[in-house]
Amino acid sequence: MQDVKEFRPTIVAFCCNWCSYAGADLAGSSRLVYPADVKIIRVPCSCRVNPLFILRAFQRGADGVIMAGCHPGDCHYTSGNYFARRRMTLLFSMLDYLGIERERTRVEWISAAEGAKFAKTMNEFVATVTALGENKRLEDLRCKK
Amino acid sequence: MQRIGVFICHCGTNIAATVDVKAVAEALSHEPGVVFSTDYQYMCSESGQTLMREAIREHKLTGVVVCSCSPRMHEATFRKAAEKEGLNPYMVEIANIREQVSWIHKDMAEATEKAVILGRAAIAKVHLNKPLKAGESPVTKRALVIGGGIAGIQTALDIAEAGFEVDIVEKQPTIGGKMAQIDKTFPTLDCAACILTPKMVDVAQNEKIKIFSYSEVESVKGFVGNFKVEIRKKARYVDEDKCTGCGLCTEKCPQKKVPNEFNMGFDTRRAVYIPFAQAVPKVATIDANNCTMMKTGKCGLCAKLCTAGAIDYKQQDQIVEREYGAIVAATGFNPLKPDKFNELGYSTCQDVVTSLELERLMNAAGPTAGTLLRPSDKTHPHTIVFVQCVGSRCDVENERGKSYCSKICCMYTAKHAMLIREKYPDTDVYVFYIDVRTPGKNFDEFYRRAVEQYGVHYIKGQVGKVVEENGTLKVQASDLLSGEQLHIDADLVVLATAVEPDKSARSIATMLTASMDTNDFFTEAHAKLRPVESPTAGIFLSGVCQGPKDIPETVSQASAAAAKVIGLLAKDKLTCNPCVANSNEMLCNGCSSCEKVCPYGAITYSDKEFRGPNRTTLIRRVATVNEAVCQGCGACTVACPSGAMDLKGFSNRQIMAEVDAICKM
Amino acid sequence: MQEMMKNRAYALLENGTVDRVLGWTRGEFAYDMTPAVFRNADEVKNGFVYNDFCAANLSKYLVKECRAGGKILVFLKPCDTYSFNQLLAEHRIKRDMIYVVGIECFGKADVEKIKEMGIEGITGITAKDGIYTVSTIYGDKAIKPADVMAERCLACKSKKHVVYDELIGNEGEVVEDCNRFDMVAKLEAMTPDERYEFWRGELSRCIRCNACRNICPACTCEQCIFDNPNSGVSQKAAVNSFEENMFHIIRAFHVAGRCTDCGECSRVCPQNIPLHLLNRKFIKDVNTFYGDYQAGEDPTAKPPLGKYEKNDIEPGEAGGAKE
Amino acid sequence: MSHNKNAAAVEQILRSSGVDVRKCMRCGKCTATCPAFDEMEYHPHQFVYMVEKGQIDKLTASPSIWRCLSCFACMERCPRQVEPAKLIEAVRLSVIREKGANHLKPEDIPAMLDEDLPQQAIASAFRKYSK
Repeated sequence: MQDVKEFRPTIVAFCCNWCSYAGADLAGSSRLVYPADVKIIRVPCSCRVNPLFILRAFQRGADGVIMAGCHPGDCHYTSGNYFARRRMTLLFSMLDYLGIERERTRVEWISAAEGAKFAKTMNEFVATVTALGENKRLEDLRCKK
Repeated sequence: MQRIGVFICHCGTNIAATVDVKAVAEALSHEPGVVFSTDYQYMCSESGQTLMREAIREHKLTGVVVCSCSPRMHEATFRKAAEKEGLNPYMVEIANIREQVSWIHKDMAEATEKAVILGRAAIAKVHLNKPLKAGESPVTKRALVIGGGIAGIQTALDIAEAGFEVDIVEKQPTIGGKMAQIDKTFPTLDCAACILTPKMVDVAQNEKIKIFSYSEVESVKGFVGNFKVEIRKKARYVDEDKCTGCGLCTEKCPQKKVPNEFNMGFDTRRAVYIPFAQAVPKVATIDANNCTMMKTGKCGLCAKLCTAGAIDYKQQDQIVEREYGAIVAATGFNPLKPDKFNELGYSTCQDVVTSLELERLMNAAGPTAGTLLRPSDKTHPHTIVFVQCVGSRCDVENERGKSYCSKICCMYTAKHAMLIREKYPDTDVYVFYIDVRTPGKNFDEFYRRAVEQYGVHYIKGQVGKVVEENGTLKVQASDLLSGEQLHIDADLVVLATAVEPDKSARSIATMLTASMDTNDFFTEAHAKLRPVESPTAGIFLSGVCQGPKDIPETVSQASAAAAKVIGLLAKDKLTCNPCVANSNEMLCNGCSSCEKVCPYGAITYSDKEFRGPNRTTLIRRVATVNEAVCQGCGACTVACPSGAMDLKGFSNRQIMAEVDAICKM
Repeated sequence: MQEMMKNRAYALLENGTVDRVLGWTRGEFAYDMTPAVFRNADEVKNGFVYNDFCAANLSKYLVKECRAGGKILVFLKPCDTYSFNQLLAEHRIKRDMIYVVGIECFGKADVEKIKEMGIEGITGITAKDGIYTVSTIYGDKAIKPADVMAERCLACKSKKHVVYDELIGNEGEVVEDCNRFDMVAKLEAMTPDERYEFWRGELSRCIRCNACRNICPACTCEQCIFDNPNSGVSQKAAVNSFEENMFHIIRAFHVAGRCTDCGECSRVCPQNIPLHLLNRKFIKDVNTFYGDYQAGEDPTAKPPLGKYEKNDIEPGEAGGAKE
Repeated sequence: MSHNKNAAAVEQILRSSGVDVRKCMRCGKCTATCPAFDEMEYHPHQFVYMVEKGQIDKLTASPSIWRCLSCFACMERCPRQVEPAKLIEAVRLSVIREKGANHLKPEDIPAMLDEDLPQQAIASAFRKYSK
């Protein structure tokens, strides 16, 4: 188990290719620092994010999962993020209902121009999840080495 | 099992300074399936690509992972290189260790660890990658230009010149845009109308160009090469085909008191009007809000006068559906209304005007026939103060203005100052500036002429207060170089107001699914390398809608956009994105959940025969994806409960493999 | 009631309207009424049973029956008709292959409740004049139906059929104040820790027998992702705490906006896990966030996850439960 | 600014004022606006510039800090949200605090009152002359 070492969370960020992933690129090219705990997975659109992926991440030991997409109305595919918004609203509400800390999940709309927002969001989210500590309620212990 | 090659790019020192590239190559070489792992200074260079190609050949690689910059940068480069070596391009994946690692992390150990994890995730994905083949879709050989200002005009003319059809949609009754309102142009001082109106006529006469004036884009469907656009032709109550533009109605209409927007409200027009003499199309428009006939049903004078019988009070808005292969946004700008700057007195003093208003006050076709007179008492102003950067270069938190430099104000103010001093040598002209910005061919020379030849007083400082006292504008300003506070009695104050994108741009961007920045300027696909394209395929940008620009720049960008459009329309077929949805018919329930979330109508259903148990056959309703129409968003894959619908290149298993690789600690 | 139904079945088989009948028959135990297909009048005569223990929702069986061809008579209780409509909306069944006879329902008995009363060794149950007579190997016992009515029937949302070709008995009304969300609201009012403990207590009993999924009229996938070795999430058994959580969350999500709240999942759960509380949470959230929606009420309505509003609530704003 | 010998004083002023002097684009609108211009040795834009340059001693010695009316016109008009008035106030406070005493006490007020004096001026005076 964890020793006295400072707790560093594992955070999975699903970013849509057109806005948020580009926002992350902009954060990078602007040299805006955010913790290395965040690992980005590129998806074509926020509507590609299956609740299964989010649960899978938690099951495999993620401490927080964030989904970032284009601002509502700006979806590259017109409506993808609207559907994603409904799905995530319901999923997160369910996780909350099961007693899983609400702060471990987050949805943020980040445009390609918002590198600063990307970095700020990730910094905040890492701080929040770090404060919550290790995710115990959602992980599958078999997958832990 | 795949045979995977891993290539770690140093990107000079961009990556190598923060990530221990050798350690990453070493760590990833032990991953399952990795048969080759190396690092190199510049993977995207010719020799880097050669290195990759040789490795593909020598090690019989079936998959490639490049740990380098963002896939948005060089994914295509590496995929092309792999393809040349006979490897399916979609067997190449990128781990972004520059934007997501080296540029944002400082600690080498931490950055290296993250780079390894991202590399592992990409390897895990490649294990599940399958060779993909791109389909093709046809191209509608017609372009739509939204906006009929100089940007839209130039783009349309260039596209038409190449032999393709172009439609211009302009919301005003005439094309011409802002340039039509301008008096002279810098730095040559030729008359704007003299260079613009011939182009407008060219547009009108070009057989390939169709103008939808007084029209707006209502909806946009489809995708690159195959857009379907609904255009709302607003009722102008005049039959465009019948109206000869004789102008009789516009002279006789009894409703004379409508503020003339073309002259910035300095004079009036009739309820039926043609915005200006050289309007294209030269067709009258009835302004229903002011027309007595439309409001009360009594009058009808214009209909009686019109010998062509063009007046039609019962005309309705009309929706026209047209198909296009490419769309150009040329929605232009408006000057910021400076009414939030109370201290500058725009809302309270008639003689405080914006620069565009000054253009009309100086234009020979303007309300004063070109004689510069104060709006308040119609006298000659003798002392004129220009204020630069009104609403430009404000802090992002400042709600009164914009954070950007509007770029054109320094030059047009020099032009105004020069023209005034030329025409009225007895006038004192002061220009209060923060910086004078004149990068451009012959621009600084132009500004120096205003100072040296025309004696314009350029003062480094700003105006803090303008108040009117007995018809004089008391201007309080700072002169930073002399350390003085100046008090000038001025007759006219001209505000160089910021440019801002036209209000309609936001909703048009939404329809086009083109992205915008926080200032509502359209975002380009790449700030340096693809400046006239939107990230959305098939959408191009022309003029100020992309960022502040002067006329020469607008025209060059307009032609550049046209060149891009021509390049697209010249193709008979487009290669589609092969990362599209596909339905596994064995798993499909035919429940229609996917169809409901598809924005493109790419999913259809049919009854198909399947083999049932015990040699029976059964008929099931299953989904089929039209791969030419599908754009690969993946909405359907999540709507599908059975997992029958999956996305090529971003499959459920691929994404879960990435998740697993990232979470495996 | 049973006789009226049998008579209609005879008549419809006789005149060729249908070629078989989907109803219930006696299973292993006296209280175990199980769905069955009857191919002729004789089978109906000998096997067809209808009583207060015929709880099973027959809609789902029509998916298979529709593939067999011919035309089938089905008896549907009011709540079953919602499932029927939902299956129609999803093209899982064919309306013209089915003859629906709606049957009046006063609520079904839950044999577990009888057992809880300490009644054991049940050999038969008869109903007469509003009293159940339970025969056991220890003698007969009389009980009141109201005392043993199934939980889901106590919170019945509608006694009105949303679809039928003909009706036996009287048509009921939609129950406006059915209080079916009371328990969900109670859970929402708890602290996250309390909720976590509650659900851990419930879901940890799951043995992944898949009964809930197999009975669910919304779970009619050709192959469930949890059974598909290619899906990457197929699981053979629950090994620890999150396995079953994930299964139940995903199952609830897959039926979100489609679940008609028929309650079959909880009825068949051998571990008595209140699975319907997961589905009801989604139904309640959908109603709260996106406006009232009852799956199966109108087969032409767009499901809540298949549409959107531009000003939908943001995931972060959806309070749902107390912090 | 660490190389500056007045680094500590600058740091103190920046911290107590909350002003980011680097945001200034030297447009001079603050000074153009300042109604006390003629009274002041150093003007609002110079405060910003001089704090950035570390010339705190000149500012604390200048009568300018007592002449500023605290009318906040410079703050209101600044396009870059630099807020010179806050900076001037911070310099002023650093002087008052050093001397350890208020320059204006409530009991002094009645003697100074005059009919035309706006109440705002009294509030402003306290702001200027008291800790």
